Amino acid sequence: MPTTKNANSSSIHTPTFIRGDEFHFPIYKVLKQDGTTYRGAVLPKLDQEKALRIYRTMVFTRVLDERMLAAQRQGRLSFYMQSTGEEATVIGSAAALDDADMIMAQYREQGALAYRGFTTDQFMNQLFSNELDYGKGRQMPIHYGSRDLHYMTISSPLATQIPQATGYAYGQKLDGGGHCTITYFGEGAASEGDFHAALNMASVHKVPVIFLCRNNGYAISTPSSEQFAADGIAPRALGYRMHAIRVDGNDILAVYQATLEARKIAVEQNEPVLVEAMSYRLAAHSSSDDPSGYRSKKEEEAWREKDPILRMKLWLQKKKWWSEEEEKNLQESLRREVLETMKKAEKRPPPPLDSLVTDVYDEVPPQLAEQLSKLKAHIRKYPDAYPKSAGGLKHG
Amino acid sequence: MPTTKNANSSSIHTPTFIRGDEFHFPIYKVLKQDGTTYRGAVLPKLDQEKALRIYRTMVFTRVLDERMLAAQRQGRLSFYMQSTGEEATVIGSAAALDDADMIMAQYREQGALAYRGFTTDQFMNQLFSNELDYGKGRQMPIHYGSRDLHYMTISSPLATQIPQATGYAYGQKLDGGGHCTITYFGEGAASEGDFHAALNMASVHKVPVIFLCRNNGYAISTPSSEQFAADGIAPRALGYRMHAIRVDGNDILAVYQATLEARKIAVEQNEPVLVEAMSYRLAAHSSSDDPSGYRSKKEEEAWREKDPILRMKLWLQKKKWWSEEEEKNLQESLRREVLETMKKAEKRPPPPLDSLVTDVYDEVPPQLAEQLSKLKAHIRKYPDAYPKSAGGLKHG
Amino acid sequence: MAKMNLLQAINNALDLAMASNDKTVCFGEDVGVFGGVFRATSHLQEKYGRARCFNTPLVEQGIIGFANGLAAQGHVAVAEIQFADYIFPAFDQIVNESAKYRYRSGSLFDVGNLTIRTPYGGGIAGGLYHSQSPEAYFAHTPGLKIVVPRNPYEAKGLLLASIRDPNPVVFFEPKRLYRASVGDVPEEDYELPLGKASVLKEGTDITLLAWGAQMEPLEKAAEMAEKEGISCEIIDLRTIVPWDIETVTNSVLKTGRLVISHEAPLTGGFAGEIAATIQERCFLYLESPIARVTGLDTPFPLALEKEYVPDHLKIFEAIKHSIHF
Amino acid sequence: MAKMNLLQAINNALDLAMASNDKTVCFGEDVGVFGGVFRATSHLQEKYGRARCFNTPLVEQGIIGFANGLAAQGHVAVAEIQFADYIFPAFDQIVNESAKYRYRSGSLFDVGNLTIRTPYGGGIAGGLYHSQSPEAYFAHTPGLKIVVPRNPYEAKGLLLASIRDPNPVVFFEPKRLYRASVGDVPEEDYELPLGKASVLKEGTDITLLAWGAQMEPLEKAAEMAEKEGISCEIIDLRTIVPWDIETVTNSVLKTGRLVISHEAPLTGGFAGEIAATIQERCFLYLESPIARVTGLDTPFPLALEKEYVPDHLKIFEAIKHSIHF
Ligand SMILES: Cc1ncc(C[n+]2csc(CCOP(=O)(O)OP(=O)(O)O)c2C)c(N)n1
Ligand SMILES: Cc1ncc(C[n+]2csc(CCOP(=O)(O)OP(=O)(O)O)c2C)c(N)n1
Ligand SMILES: [Mg+2]
Ligand SMILES: [Mg+2]
Repeated sequence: MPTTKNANSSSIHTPTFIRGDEFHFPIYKVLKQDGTTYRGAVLPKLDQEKALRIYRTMVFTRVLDERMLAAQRQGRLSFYMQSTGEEATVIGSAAALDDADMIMAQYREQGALAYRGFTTDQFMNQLFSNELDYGKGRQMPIHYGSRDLHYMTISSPLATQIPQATGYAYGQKLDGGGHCTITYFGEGAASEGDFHAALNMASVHKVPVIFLCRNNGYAISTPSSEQFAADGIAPRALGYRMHAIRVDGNDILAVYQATLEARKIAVEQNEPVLVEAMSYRLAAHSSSDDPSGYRSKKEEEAWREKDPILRMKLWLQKKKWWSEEEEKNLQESLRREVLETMKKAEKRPPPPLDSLVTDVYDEVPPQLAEQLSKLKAHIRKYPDAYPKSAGGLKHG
Repeated sequence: MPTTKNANSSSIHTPTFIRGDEFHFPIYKVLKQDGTTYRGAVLPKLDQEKALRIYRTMVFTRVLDERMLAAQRQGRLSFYMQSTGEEATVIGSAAALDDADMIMAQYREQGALAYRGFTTDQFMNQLFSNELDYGKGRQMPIHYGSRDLHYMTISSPLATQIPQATGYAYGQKLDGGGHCTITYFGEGAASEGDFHAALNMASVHKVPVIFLCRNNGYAISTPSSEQFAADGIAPRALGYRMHAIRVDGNDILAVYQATLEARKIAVEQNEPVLVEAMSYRLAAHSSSDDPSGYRSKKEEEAWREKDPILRMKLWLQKKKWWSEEEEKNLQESLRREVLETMKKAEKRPPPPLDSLVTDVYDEVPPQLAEQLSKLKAHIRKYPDAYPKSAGGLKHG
Repeated sequence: MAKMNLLQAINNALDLAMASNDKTVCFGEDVGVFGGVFRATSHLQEKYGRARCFNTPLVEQGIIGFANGLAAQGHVAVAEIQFADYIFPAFDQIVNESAKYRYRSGSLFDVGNLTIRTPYGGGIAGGLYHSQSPEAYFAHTPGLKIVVPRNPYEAKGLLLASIRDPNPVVFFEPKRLYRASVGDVPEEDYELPLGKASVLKEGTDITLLAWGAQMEPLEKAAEMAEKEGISCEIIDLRTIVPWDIETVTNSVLKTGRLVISHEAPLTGGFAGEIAATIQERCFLYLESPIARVTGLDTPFPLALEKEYVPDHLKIFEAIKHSIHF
Repeated sequence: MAKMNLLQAINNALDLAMASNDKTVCFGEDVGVFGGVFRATSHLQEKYGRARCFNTPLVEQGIIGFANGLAAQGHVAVAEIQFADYIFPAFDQIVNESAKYRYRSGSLFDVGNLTIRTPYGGGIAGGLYHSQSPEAYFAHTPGLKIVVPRNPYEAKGLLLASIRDPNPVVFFEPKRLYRASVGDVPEEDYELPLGKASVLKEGTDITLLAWGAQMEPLEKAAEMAEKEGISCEIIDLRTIVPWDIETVTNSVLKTGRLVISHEAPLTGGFAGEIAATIQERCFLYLESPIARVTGLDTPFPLALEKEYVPDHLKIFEAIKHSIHF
């Protein structure tokens, strides 16, 4: 019977509308801003080595973001997106996974990639679209990807990765290797039809996927109050009968622990989980954006006081795992590394002309090969007009 | 602050996943199958005249469905879709509206149109794609529409009408005339991305729209257990902070009363409402379908015993508003009317050749006029090959 | 050899694809127990289990999103869209995702294992939402291959090739022919090449070009023309993207005349692309303008479908017009 | 008269549309307080209130679904899609719904009051997802009008006409010119006709045809050609559907040569439709094959955008090739 699930629904005889106003999704917190933990909080088992791997990645991401925004302002880079304020959400969740689990991110998750070991060189090569960019200079800066690190290349159209994550995880389940997929997306992207498709299909087909929503309060200029009327994203899980948890996204310990348990559910029970991480996009949406037109400095300040990196640092220091000295050294060495690597990367030539036509198909079809050879002849005729590629042609 | 809505969310310090298993959406019922009402049930105020208007429409729809399916089986009609079993859902809800409220239906809601006074002639002209069909013979049978009756012409692509209903209702709100829109859809169509878009936008923009989901257990062959994992559609409303009610869709009094109150919320508070009507598609999906391949006779039988028309009849008889004599007369006169009207309609000629190119734009653009005149010349050359239109051309 | 109709040939191809590679997965609306509304996936769930052949929820964008992910993961995803008219909710997943997956990642990732099957075209009294021929919407998208078979033999060989081709393929099935077209089909596994047109009949006076269900009226028109002494060369394009420019060019260089036919509306239809390319490559050899015999620039009608459709008579007239230009 | 850039001209048109008809409503992602990511809707919410100019949730299919309903209800819906690259999730609502609303209902209902505005094209280092020119995807859809302006004056007059035209219009705005193109624009209300191409310059040797941002390289190439003594007739198509066959035909009957240029990939681009039509109508007058200068059959690149794009040099070469055929 198709409707047996409702069999144990109780009957009522007075028409009663339910809106769930009284229902508020609780928020899981472990770490206070001063670096102490809540009394009775369930603490993750996190050894010093792992804790420091997480922390160093958070600091790296922050430094990278600062430097690259500056580089963009200097005109060295066309575009950049910072993840400032959301480092704990992204890196804490990535750290709770197996390094071979698949990550399908939106675009503000450089921290997850850095955590897995993407090198500064690799970041820079993508950002500067040079010949070493894995993406062959085809996508805008910040569209990273790594097959070795199980990090799907970023795609600009929002939310498309969410149903893909469901399908990817379905494949993992068929393979039976005990791996899962995590997909990240903003609370804005969660308005797309693809979100609904993905969560519904995942719950029907019981796939090991973690849907991690970064609820950072804004989609470009649109505040979440104009994005949805409900209490955030987590309550939507009830409509799919999906496990869900809301977590303080600036709390590295809570994010880590929640994701660890979400992963357990996903992998051991083959059930999808929705994690909503409450945070704030401290920087502008991107280097093209200026938030002063749509939100107050005061609001930003209030959130700056909840800095997730500082919070973790205070915790590490309380545990005597980290000193100001080490902090200073780390910051300095990261800055130096980023700057030096950037200089190298921006000097590298762009990808070769042939990269215009490769990878459209597995092989270049005849029409396209013909188009390329015409283009080459044209560039040979007007080499000065195509400085990026004319040189390569002469020698190539 | 964008996230203040969560301010009164409580903090927890143990990671707790919520799936809502314990939560079951209650179902509102008034009328039992024997025609008596539940003790203490809130009864709608329904006078005899209105009750009989509803009942007669239910019987009309049933008769129409039976006759037209038979006509399809005889090859007189290319296609048909019955609403058997869901008459109370559709007609009970339509009866609770103002006749000038907008209806944007899926396709199994002929009852709502009949309730508003669409004539048997009008039904037949559409079904037989003749020159009097308002749709000018362009859509398959059952794609009715009526501007006078505020019933949007049916469109085959599923769920597209749901966000349109949100937009339509937004326009009604701007106009301030106190009207609302109801949109009907199946539990299958509710899986489409457009569903999510529609409900979210309606709750954000506070729009007077009623989303009425006919949960009839199947989308063609797909049982609802393979459509969603949750307890039906109603719980999704919690994710949008939208008023919702689940109602016994075979219970005319409950459907009527629930929709009446839903309309009040929509029109007086400018808030959307989701109504989930639990019922069963007693017939095949359409005249092209054979359910024996995917469900049991036993399951069907169990639902046949919950016939909504019989249930209402017993109630009417208990109230002495209806007799077996009247029933017999009604049935006979309706059958006769349907058959006679059908005979008339099938004899009428198809729409004229010009209707091929009109209404694509407000005026026929030059290219298209040219295409038509070439076509006319061609048909004049081969009149026997185009019997439907060649005659009209000679005289036209 | 066995006699099969087009539906059986497709079912047989899917069966072989699933048997020969246990990474192959078939899914879509109603494809499970029921075997699809046209029964193209009959018995596959029974044979290969629910994990490899299943119903999806009713959401085309989800079906293709899911399929993209599954293909990227390494499985062979064969997704069904119930009618081509309902492929548009998945347009973004196909055009922005499937088609660009490999290119944007520099080949780190791809969805070459994806095949989308969908019935298209008129002839079943389907009106504007069960009759569309949307191949041209996809033809403007580098990264996709687009295939349309004309009969059971071709359907089986082209579908097996599509499923195994390392690029995403949209495979349009002429639903009017599902049961109407019957022919000899080898029972064993075979593939027909993608990107190669097929010359069904050689001729010297005029080239006739179409694909899928439109081959039937094309051949009928050719018969009429032959009776009037016009020698027709008939080509089935088979693959819309990438299309076989060479075969068509060589034919027109020989005949000097070209008629192309498709059911879709004229404006923006794929015949336009072909005409544009061929007028360039065969400019000095063309003896009359390239003619297009297509649907009108309107949605697909119901009552007047016969009038709307580019039938053999309209093609025949175009042939004569071209010859007597 | 005022000096305006293209963005200001559009903002001004929207302002006038809202002032002259209080049924006009503008909405889309970030169009409210912020005035849109390009600022095309600046100050409209301030002036006309949140009910008439507002942010929507981030869901293109919802934006157009909502817009269809609002237009059917009788309001004038002006919806913004933030980038044309992101219009595809709304493809079904546009192609199956907006375009067919009037036809399928026998004109009982229509969404003629709908206008969809969206920035398109390259030139901003946007890579494959902030550069697409998808006009041809829509051009295959009877029921839609498609308009592309080339400068501020045209943008204002064509947008006002589009908003008031009783048919659904997709209005593509050349985002590369948003700030780069500046010109004199009357402050008062005016409309330019849809469906009419505009001959920017008369000439006798060859016809050059394009639309939107592509007019700039076209004019530059014409200048180069004129220096070599080639007299060019330059046409801005302005409306892609329905397109002005008559003006283009008359021009080519005169010049005997045609070069068409667009940024979108070659295969399935709208130049193909134009070439196919013109080779038919001007067959005996053509002195060389109709040439298409377009993007490559690949997604839009980033690092090698300059190489990819059909610039003035490529057009100039095509002109010379056509002349010396
Ligand atoms: C389909 C689609 N529509 C619109 C955009 C333009 N866009 C890029 S980012 C963005 C806002 C996303 O907000 P959210 O999902 O909350 O993520 P956040 O930026 O806050 O991390 C928009 C509208 C896009 N990239 N894709
Ligand atoms: C977008 C789209 N996809 C698929 C179909 C084919 N189709 C027609 S009805 C139907 C099932 C609908 O089920 P449901 O919404 O539950 O309504 P019911 O038939 O049960 O009333 C399907 C898949 C369609 N019409 N539109
Ligand atoms: Mg956000
Ligand atoms: Mg149903």
